[in-house]
Amino acid sequence: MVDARTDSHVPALGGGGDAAAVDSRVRIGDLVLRNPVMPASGTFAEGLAPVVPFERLGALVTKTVTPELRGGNPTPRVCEVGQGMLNSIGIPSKGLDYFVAHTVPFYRQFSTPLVASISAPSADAFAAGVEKLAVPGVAVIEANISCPNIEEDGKAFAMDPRPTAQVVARMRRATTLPLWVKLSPNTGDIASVARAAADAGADALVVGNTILAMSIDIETFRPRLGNVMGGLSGPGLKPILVRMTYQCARAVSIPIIGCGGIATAADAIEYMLAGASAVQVGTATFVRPTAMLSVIDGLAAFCARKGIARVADLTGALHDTDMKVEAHDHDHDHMSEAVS
Amino acid sequence: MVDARTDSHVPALGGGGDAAAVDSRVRIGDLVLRNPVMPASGTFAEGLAPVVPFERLGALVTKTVTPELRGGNPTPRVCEVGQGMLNSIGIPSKGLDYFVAHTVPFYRQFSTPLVASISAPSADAFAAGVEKLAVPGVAVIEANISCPNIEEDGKAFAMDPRPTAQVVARMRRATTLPLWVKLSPNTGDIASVARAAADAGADALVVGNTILAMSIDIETFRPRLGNVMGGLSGPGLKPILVRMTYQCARAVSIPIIGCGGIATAADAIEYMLAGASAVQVGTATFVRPTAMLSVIDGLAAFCARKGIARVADLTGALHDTDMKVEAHDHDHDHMSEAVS
Amino acid sequence: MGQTISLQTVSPDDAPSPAAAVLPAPAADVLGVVVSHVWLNDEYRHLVLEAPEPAPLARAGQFFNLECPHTAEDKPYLRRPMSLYRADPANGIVEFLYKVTGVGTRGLASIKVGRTMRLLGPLGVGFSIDPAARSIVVLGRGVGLATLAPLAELAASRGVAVTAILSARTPATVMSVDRFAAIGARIEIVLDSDGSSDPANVERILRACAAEGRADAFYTCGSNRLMLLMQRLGRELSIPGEVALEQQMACGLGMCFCCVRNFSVGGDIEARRVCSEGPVFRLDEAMPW
Amino acid sequence: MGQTISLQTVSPDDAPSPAAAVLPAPAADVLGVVVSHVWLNDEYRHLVLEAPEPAPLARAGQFFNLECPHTAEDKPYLRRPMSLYRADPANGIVEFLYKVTGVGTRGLASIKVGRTMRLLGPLGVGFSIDPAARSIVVLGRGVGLATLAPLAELAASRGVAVTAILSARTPATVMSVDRFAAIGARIEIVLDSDGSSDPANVERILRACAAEGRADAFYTCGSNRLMLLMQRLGRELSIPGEVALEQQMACGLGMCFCCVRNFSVGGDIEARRVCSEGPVFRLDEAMPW
Ligand SMILES: Cc1cc2nc3c(=O)[nH]c(=O)nc-3n(C[C@H](O)[C@H](O)[C@H](O)COP(=O)(O)OP(=O)(O)OC[C@H]3O[C@@H](n4cnc5c(N)ncnc54)[C@H](O)[C@@H]3O)c2cc1C
Ligand SMILES: Cc1cc2nc3c(=O)[nH]c(=O)nc-3n(C[C@H](O)[C@H](O)[C@H](O)COP(=O)(O)OP(=O)(O)OC[C@H]3O[C@@H](n4cnc5c(N)ncnc54)[C@H](O)[C@@H]3O)c2cc1C
Ligand SMILES: Cc1cc2nc3c(=O)[nH]c(=O)nc-3n(C[C@H](O)[C@H](O)[C@H](O)COP(=O)(O)O)c2cc1C
Ligand SMILES: Cc1cc2nc3c(=O)[nH]c(=O)nc-3n(C[C@H](O)[C@H](O)[C@H](O)COP(=O)(O)O)c2cc1C
Ligand code: FES
Ligand code: FES
Repeated sequence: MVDARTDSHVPALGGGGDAAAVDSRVRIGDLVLRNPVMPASGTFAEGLAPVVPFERLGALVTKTVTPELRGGNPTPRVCEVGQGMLNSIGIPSKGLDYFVAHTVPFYRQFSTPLVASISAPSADAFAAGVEKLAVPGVAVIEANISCPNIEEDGKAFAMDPRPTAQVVARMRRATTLPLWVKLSPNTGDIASVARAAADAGADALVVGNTILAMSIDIETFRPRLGNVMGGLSGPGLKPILVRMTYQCARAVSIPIIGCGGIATAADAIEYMLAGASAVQVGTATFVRPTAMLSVIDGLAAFCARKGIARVADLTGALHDTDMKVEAHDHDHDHMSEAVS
Repeated sequence: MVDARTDSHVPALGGGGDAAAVDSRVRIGDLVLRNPVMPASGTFAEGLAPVVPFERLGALVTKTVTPELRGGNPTPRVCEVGQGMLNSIGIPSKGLDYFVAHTVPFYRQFSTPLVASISAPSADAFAAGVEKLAVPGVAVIEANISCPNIEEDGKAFAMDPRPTAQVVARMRRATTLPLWVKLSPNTGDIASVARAAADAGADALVVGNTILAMSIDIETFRPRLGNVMGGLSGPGLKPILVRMTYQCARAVSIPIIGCGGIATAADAIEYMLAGASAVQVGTATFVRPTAMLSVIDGLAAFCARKGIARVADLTGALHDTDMKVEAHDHDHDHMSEAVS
Repeated sequence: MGQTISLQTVSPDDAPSPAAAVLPAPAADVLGVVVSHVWLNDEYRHLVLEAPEPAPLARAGQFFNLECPHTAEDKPYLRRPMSLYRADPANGIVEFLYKVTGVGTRGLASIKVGRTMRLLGPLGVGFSIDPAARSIVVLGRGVGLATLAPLAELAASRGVAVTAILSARTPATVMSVDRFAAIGARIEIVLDSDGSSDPANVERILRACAAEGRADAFYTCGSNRLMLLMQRLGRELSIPGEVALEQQMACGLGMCFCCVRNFSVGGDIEARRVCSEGPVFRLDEAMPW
Repeated sequence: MGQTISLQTVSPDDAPSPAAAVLPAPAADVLGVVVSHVWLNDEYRHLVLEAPEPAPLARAGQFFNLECPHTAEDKPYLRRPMSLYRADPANGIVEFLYKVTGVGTRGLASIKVGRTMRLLGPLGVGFSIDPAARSIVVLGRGVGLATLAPLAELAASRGVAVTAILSARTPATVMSVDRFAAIGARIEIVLDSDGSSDPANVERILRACAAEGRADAFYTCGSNRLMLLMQRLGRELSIPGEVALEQQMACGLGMCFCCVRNFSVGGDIEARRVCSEGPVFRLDEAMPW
């Protein structure tokens, strides 16, 4: 039984070319990744090692760590909504000291660059945390700024350009490591937030995190998450976050890493055409633990079939400016059979 | 073949009660509707009359009309994305004069209250339009403020509290008709926008419009909509807009009309528990033209089974404050079989 | 435009009159039962449904919005529009002929005999035949021929002679020859495989029809190029015509404005909804797509 | 706690040692083929799969994360966790016994013999049996019995005697009696239908086991109340024990922290992941749910 959840239904993504000859490498600032595919923070950990060879991934991204010990949210922490899920994990964390002492060393056995995701309740705490992460084995810092800012009444940093600029600027001064900033879709103006992050010194943007959502059990009249609200992830995010990726890519000149509902190479290609230089796979790994491997292989196969030499050439290759012109250039009976 | 797209899979919504004895009426301000179910603007028109008896609906809502003639967006204007769709219709409009002369009279044959949806490029134009709608047959004005505000560089009114307050206040002075304000989910802080609209004199809020999204054809490298970006509608919106309904209901004391991905009575119940007094059904009507009728019947059947006398009692009936307490009160072996 | 036979003078029952275009069609969403569903070739399938009224009352050129089944691989969300291929009101039958192209039609292709499916219709404005017409020419390609077959039968039932020019890639993909043959149409098959589908050749055939007085009206469906050709000849030879158009749809009921196409009306460009103002439009006003 | 037989001294092959709890299990996502799939009663189904290694190497108390098929009505998105019911490494077989409760298990129930499905596992930390134990008591209810059946067999294979207290609503829903009988377990069936499942009665049986020296360790699964009862007696009588717990899951691999439960550890409350630190935990540390 073919399963629509993760198999690509794009007719024959591959075929008709030599996938091995395609150059899968992509560049994010000064860093060259062997391919553009990496896990999304919070959906990946040591436990995947027996199932997915970490050496095949473009990068490894840890669960967000906070400076201090944190407990996380009440259960249930997960519920299924159609073809997607809500989570309200919160950010349970053993703290940065534990992270540096135990988590980073585990990943040193792999040559794949490690991206350490960090969060904190204030710009100062973010900066202090970022300093602690300057240890061998950490290749990149990903700042998860979708978290509440205690200096702004608990509003998430990533909701507005100003707090985003402040926290990114503080982190920028605190580290020489590449600094990726992960944006939240829970904002009305992602392009302005993206510009603020880029201007404040981010090396790349991850677009983006989950969308705040809610589900109610109509039999019990109760929220289906212990925390009432939680983050929506999975396929339903894709059209929204492809749009945000597109808007951000037009707003800034630093690389964008697309994230949200990516399960297949076709999904990844959509993000790359919209302007992403790399992609993160989250919830799809829960549904098909080897999803990232299929995305990697599918990208190369697609490029081979299309005669595209480098996967990186997909980035921003969308034809979006010439729409109306070409609609008339083309003699395409696109609704029916063309007279040859 | 049962179809999961529109049939409810909540085990037996109805049964075990007399649905006919349930009072389906709901109150939105001074207006009493025979039931809480109405179409969403832009997904309903005269063409549905042969398929759905308009006298059975709670209200009728027109496609948004603009003061002036407008052409709408280039085609393709629609594309399917998973279990949902994108549209970039734009707001083609024959203008308010045509609307008052032709559309309103058509609906006068029905006793169901007519909600006239209006949009305009400035607060003044909104106010002038609202004045023109003070004609017999128009029971309510629904202001679609998700449109670009020419005085704010094309940013939609509904993105921020300030322009929302301005435009609503202007309209409020221009009409004595009930004024519903339809919010956009493309904002980071829907509760503040809701408060702004309520404080400026809205009689009810519709939560909400489509979410801006994008889809790319990876074979042609082109956007799948002629307008590049468009609005996402359908089931995928539900968890996001249920959350926004919940947030708005806690932020304001005027009624909320929930909208987004409602296809079944179960969906409508979720919105009502979250705080909605009524609901709008949009895209589901395309998939199943009689969807609104199933929602109406299903609501009554559900209340009958649950021993709830009035559908209106569902509004805000969510148990959300006592989560942790009850988790321990209950001796529920909820994961397995309970010892009786 | 100086048309000798005006489309404004057609009989009321099948006229695309302003009234018909504005008033909702008497459509209903009914449950049909599949009584036959066969492959005609690698790509085309013929679907026969038993369905309650008003479905079997559909007229040539009208269409239905079909709820396509989900399969493990394909989960079409919106309905898919399909032209009426044949309606048999006496036996409560409606038929469709479709090409399997994507998610929706693959889903449709999965439905088995005996299963039910929902169909919304009949929708839209069908073809009209001027009562003064004696002889018409229908020109179609691919599945477009499926749309023209019931028109040819309607014409024949009124004693109007039909010339059917059937264009296809290969002999295997010429649709409905039997239907056209059964009503005694003069049939011209033009193929890509032997070069006869070349527009120049089709033009030669059309001009011959006109010269022989067998072209009181033109009808076309299924190809942009053939539509343009027929439109040009229609204008030149003052032959009125109709074209059945397609556009992505959502509601099928004139509500959503997804399905607009531009038309050239007295020098102006006007957007019209294919589902409710069409899908059959005046040939002279159609624009290439 | 003064336990006479400590769970810290178990043999390494099945120990829930800190190492085992931290190191990833040797899981793989494999494709199994359904070789049998029958209804045991109105609610319970027994699924037998032929699957490549490491699946059939699973141990009692471990589980798999199953990709449940979609049907026209039910489209489960996430996987569903299911305990191992039986593993037969020699023949490459893994078996599950499950209750049809919702979207996922309805989807699972639709799979036909001969079809394939993906299963991720073996996952988590299974039961441990102290090498010094001679006689254990397993107490389960509902599908919880399915989780205990392979434990009873593991015990028997080591010469450990088993008393199995099987709780159910009615005689028809007592699971796996044959499995327990086959290894010569002393079987006590307690039912809601005759009142024998009353906690007071179960307590009497457990105390009798302890008094007769047949309770070197307690094991339970499937009921909060029975867990609390066994925990209380275990503390009172200094009998160590283990409990197999459940929690909503997403990844099954210890990555997402969806599946935490609280445990009482030396006076502190500690959250642990059921999927990777369990699903089998020390009975004395478990908390009611
Ligand atoms: C009035 C009308 C009558 C039609 N009659 C027939 C017929 O008799 N036989 C036949 O084979 N085809 C007919 N078509 C075309 C048919 O609707 C499309 O082939 C079909 O929708 C393709 O859907 P898909 O999901 O299989 O293909 P995809 O290409 O995967 O479709 C993707 C999306 O585009 C839309 N779409 C694609 N092509 C069309 C199209 N031509 N028209 C409208 N929407 C489209 C679909 O609705 C879908 O949302 C007709 C179209 C219209 C508008
Ligand atoms: C380690 C483990 C082993 C299990 N072993 C068995 C077994 O051998 N036999 C058996 O019948 N059941 C077992 N269960 C329970 C089984 O996983 C649930 O009954 C099943 O997930 C219900 O899914 P559903 O979609 O059919 O039901 P629904 O109630 O519709 O599920 C809704 C959601 O809740 C989650 N969920 C519901 N109940 C549970 C649960 N108890 N545990 C985890 N998630 C849940 C589902 O994943 C889903 O996301 C086990 C659970 C765990 C955690
Ligand atoms: C269970 C779960 C936990 C997550 N935890 C984090 C986290 O700790 N930090 C973070 O930046 N994002 C976190 N996310 C968000 C993901 O990294 C990702 O941005 C989001 O899920 C969208 O991608 P997807 O649709 O591919 O899952 C989490 C998501 C899920 C589902
Ligand atoms: C084709 C289409 C056209 C729409 N046009 C309008 C409109 O003119 N005015 C408006 O306020 N909302 C419009 N909407 C938004 C809907 O009213 C509704 O808010 C949205 O689709 C979410 O509901 P749904 O998921 O039930 O469709 C339109 C939606 C669709 C799909
Ligand atoms: S398809 Fe909705 S107006 Fe034509
Ligand atoms: S299910 Fe993901 S950590 Fe347990």
